[in-house]
Amino acid sequence: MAAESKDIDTFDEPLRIGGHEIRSRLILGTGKYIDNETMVEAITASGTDVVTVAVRRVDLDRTKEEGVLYHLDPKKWFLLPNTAGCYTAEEAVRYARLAREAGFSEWVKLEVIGDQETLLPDVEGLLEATRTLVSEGFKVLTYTNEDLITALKLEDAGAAAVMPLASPIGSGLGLLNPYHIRLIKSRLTVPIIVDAGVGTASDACETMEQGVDGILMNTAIAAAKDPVRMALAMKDATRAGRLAYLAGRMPKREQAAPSSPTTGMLD
Amino acid sequence: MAAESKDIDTFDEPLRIGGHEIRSRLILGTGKYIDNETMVEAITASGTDVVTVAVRRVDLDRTKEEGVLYHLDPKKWFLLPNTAGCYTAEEAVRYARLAREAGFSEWVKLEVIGDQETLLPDVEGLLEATRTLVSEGFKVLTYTNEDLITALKLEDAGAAAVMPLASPIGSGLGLLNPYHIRLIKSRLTVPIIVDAGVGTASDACETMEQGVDGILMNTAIAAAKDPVRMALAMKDATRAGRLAYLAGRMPKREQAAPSSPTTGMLD
Amino acid sequence: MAAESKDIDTFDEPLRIGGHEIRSRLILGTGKYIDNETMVEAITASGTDVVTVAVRRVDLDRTKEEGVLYHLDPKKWFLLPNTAGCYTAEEAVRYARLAREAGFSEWVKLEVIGDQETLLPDVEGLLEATRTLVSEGFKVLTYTNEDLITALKLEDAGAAAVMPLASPIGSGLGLLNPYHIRLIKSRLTVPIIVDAGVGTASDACETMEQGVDGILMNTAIAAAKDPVRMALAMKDATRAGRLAYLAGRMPKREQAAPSSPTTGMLD
Amino acid sequence: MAAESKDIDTFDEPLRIGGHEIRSRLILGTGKYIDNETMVEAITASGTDVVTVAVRRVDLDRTKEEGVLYHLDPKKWFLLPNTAGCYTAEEAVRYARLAREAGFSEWVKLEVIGDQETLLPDVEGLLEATRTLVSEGFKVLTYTNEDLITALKLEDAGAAAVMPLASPIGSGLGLLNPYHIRLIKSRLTVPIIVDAGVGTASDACETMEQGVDGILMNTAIAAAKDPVRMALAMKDATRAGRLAYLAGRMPKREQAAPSSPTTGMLD
Amino acid sequence: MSGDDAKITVTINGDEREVPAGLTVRGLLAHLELQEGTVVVEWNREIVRRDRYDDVDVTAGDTIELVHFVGGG
Amino acid sequence: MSGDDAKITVTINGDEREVPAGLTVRGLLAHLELQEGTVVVEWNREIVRRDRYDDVDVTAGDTIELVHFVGGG
Amino acid sequence: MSGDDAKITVTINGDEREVPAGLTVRGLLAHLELQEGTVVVEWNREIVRRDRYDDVDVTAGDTIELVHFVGGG
Amino acid sequence: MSGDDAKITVTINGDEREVPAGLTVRGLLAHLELQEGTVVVEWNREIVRRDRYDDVDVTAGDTIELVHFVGGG
Repeated sequence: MAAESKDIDTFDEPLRIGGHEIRSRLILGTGKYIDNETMVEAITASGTDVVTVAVRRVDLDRTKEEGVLYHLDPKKWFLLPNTAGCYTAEEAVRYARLAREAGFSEWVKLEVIGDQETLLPDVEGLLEATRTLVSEGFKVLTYTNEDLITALKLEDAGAAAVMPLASPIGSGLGLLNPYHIRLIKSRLTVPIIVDAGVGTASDACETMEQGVDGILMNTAIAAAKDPVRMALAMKDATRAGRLAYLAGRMPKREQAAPSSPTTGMLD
Repeated sequence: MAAESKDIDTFDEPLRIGGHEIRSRLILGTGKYIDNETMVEAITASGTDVVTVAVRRVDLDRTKEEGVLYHLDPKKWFLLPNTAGCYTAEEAVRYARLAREAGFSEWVKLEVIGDQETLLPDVEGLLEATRTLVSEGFKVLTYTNEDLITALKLEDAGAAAVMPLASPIGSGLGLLNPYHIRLIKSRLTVPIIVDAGVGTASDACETMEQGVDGILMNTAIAAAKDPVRMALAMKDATRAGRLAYLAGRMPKREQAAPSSPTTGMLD
Repeated sequence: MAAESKDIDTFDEPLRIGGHEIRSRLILGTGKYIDNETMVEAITASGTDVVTVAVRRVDLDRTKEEGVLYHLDPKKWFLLPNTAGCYTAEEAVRYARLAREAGFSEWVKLEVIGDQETLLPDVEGLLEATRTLVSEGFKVLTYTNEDLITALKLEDAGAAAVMPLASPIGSGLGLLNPYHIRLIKSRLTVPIIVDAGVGTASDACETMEQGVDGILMNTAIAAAKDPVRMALAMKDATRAGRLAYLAGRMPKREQAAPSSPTTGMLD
Repeated sequence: MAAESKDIDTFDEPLRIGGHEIRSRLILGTGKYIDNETMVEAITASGTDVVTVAVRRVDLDRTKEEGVLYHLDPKKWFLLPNTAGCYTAEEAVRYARLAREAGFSEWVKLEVIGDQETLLPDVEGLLEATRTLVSEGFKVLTYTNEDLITALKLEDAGAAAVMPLASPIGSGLGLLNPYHIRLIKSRLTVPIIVDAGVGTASDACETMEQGVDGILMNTAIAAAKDPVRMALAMKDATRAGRLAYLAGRMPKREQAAPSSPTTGMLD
Repeated sequence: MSGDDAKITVTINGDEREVPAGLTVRGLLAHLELQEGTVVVEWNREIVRRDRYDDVDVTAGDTIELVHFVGGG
Repeated sequence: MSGDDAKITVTINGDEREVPAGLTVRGLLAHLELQEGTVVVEWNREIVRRDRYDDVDVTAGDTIELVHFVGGG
Repeated sequence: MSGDDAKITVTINGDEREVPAGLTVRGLLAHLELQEGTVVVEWNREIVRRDRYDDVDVTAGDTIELVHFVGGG
Repeated sequence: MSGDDAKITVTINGDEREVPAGLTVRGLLAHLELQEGTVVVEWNREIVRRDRYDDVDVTAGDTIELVHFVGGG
């Protein structure tokens, strides 16, 4: 991995969220894998430093193996609990507090869902929950929609990162609205991490080319025919998009321009 | 690079053109760089195995340093001469013969240009030149447009690879017509290498996701603000697109689908 | 216009908002025209029944000609006052009350802007102002963003119509997010009128093809080189998109299908 | 129709092909309709002046009703015979001669198909057939692909109009390559009529906005759920796109710009 | 001496103006040569219905907004 | 016996058919009950103008194509 | 007879369960064979810190939620 | 007087040049200080293989193209 590290060190700086430093700009969810072995292999291949987890009841009647901690070493990956499935600010706050109690950190990926069919966020609930959690010392990464105004309010409310969606959770429709994502990035100072909707590598690459700080994805890898190979593709694509953004692309031209000299031709 | 090689060996097979095996699916042009140092550094960063060169008159009045062989070691990179700037089959054949005489190989990237402003190919000239060169034992990689019918005829004519454009040479407009590129790939058996028009990393990634065998680019790297960083981005993007194609992307859904369990929620 | 009317009667039904019936599905703004003559000519050419107007201070020092009522006959067009330029719910409510006092109707196009640079709406302010105005008996047409959750809440709050944007006011970027517009249309029962962002005729046509009930535009016509001709184009495009939606488009096919018989060919 | 005519006369000039003048810029095919009544009704609703027909063997065993002339009055519509189904220049020339013998005109829509699956044209065959037919006094409207170079050669060969495809015949994929269509329009002097691939009204509108002179379609109307309503939509969309092109669209802006005055606000 | 030419200062549309003392709202509109039909009057933040134009007196220090419809989108 | 009912075999639109001997092209069209105006005749690969329908005799072994316009795009 | 086998009914993760009387939270986790490290305890809507597991008694009618981390996006 | 300094005119890469008489292709390359390995020689439209550099004489009026590889895409 020496070559890899050198690349990063030379060509990009780490992503900083709150005090935290993350080397990979790709964050992965841990849901929906056919089995835990595939999940761990894919997460490893992706080179991610941070994975999200959900808070759910212990199943008292099933084997204890189900807990994700039996498969993910908290020393190897930073575990970021989410509040997925919460439909009110109060509910989300309750889940966040329970997650913090597990004792890994005060970080939380905040979701307040507004509609079961689309899983789109309820921005009023997001703002209320963000204010509450920030006042309790949480570092809040907020999943939100593409609305700049809401994003600005979330930053004012103290969110550590704002995470607009590319398209609905699990849809794989890709970056539906690059304009608004660029807009949010251009106006906020906290890190912007695009969360949800990426379906394939070019979606991740194009998303990073908008200048955002990172991407969070789950289904695109877990539901690929070959999750491990797709994880590797996403690792490359995320870095490619980031480097292309930093490199500064060539200008588009409506006319062609030769790549070979037009002089020195034979008679 | 150990990790890299392992990845390739595990996750993709080399590209085969004619008898030749190529590990990187990215082919680079060597034109339009601000200086030779940047060119060599970018080519090295890209991980490419093959670079194209043009055939031009020696400038008898200038320093002999201009020849590209003073900068590119033929042992490190396979030199693929082109017939850029040729407007007739006869002219292209003449350049190809001169290129072969330089003694590196019988390979040639065939261009027969139909129009100075757009540098779009003249398909009648391409077919004539391909037939002639193949009969003389050349291995012909033909730059062409997105037309399936012409591509099929070029394959019949014995082309070793068919290279449809993504968009006009040097335009950076990206993959204008994915449908026709997929169509060509689905109907031909020789390798399909998309040549010209890629402007940034996501263009390369999206292009490889169509299932094509490789990409040839020049301006996207040479004219980037930071060519070396862009070369690295293109290396990652090309591999990402290839791996995503092989991995098999998730299906797109108009509805959302949760990434976290919907059961086990608290009361 | 006989033919025209017949078409409408035969091929589409009028748009109903609240109790009101509107024959044309195109609503026009009256701002930014080079002169009042062009405005009236364009509005006439567009075939619209409803035009929006703003509430502003009388200029006591300038000619009284500036009032839009000197140019637009309220008997010919339904005047829909807006609250453009308002940044809080309270301010918007104040403008709405003044507008109603002008005595034309209790209808208002509600805007609560959240940011001066993008003119994107403040959804919290929108919800508050909608609730207040509805309780005062206003018929509220609410300009909002593409967020389904906010749209659902606006409907619950009693909005007579919900008006998501195609892209930012005056940008002419067209329909950036057809997916979310379709989503809103599929989930709400009140009329959906896409407001802002349409730049040219095909934008209007594509927007109506999403199944929405109408379009409101201003700059696309006022800032066209030839506003009257563009107004006619928008009239046709809006109707074309509506009729195409009602007609039910052919299915897309990746393969070709001949339009002429494949039998009866000569030997 | 008085209003209609006035619009056209005021806002657009007729389309001129060879000596011929056509008022509608929409040309319709007559294939694939569920029945002849629907065909005639749709053609009438579309306002077209020209319809294409195919040349096929008389069915000696079936009722004589099948001939399209029993349904289409050549005095009402200009009948444009095509060479659909021909795979060689020789075959196409044979069909063209038979069509001319029917005695309506020397006009022919030339097709030389290169592949049964995609129905894409064989450009070598097109050029050969165009030269032959022009030398025999035909007025040749040539169906071709998006290749500028071929289009230029067809013009040189004497084609009365060049008809590049939007996407494959019967696919309904819409305008896959606006860039190349604009390119062809910008470089040729004969009329450019986009032929094949349009699927719905916004496709027609967007196509005309590229500045082309007309559109030829068949399946988009014949295979719509309600062909007559779609025909009306296509009539409006074609005219809308044409007028928008002539009107000159507003410039796109990344920033918003208010439509209402920013001055005269209350304290 | 008579009070006919007595003046008071009020704020109209954000600017301080001298107007004759003793005007009603209707009188003010006449004084400003504004056609009643097209203008809406807000007097000290309170909308004045047309049928009350004669009942409302303009007094020193009042804040009055006079608005109408202009072109807007 | 008379030749009135003599038959010859010709290929019309790809199928072999028996038709009365001694027909001209015009006679053939009448025999097939085809309305002249809408049909074009190709006789042994050569187009027959309407004004020559009486001059061209249909003889055994001829290959004849009878075409017209049908709906097409 | 002794109270050793006395039972109380509590609601755990939404289901009513009988558990031995007189358990602390720590005792309850042991009874349920749950490894402390990975579980978080909410007792009557109030989170119980690990260091208070011995101080909190489980009594009849308590509502207890036992949660942990599972895979999620 | 000797022919040593005799000159002939040939066209090289499109320009007329005076070169010493009696040169072979190899001699010409040496005269032009070109390194053989990197240059390809076309002599009167015919490619000269490296192994024939000594056999081909450069004579007055010859048209010679000397090409090599340069950067190109």
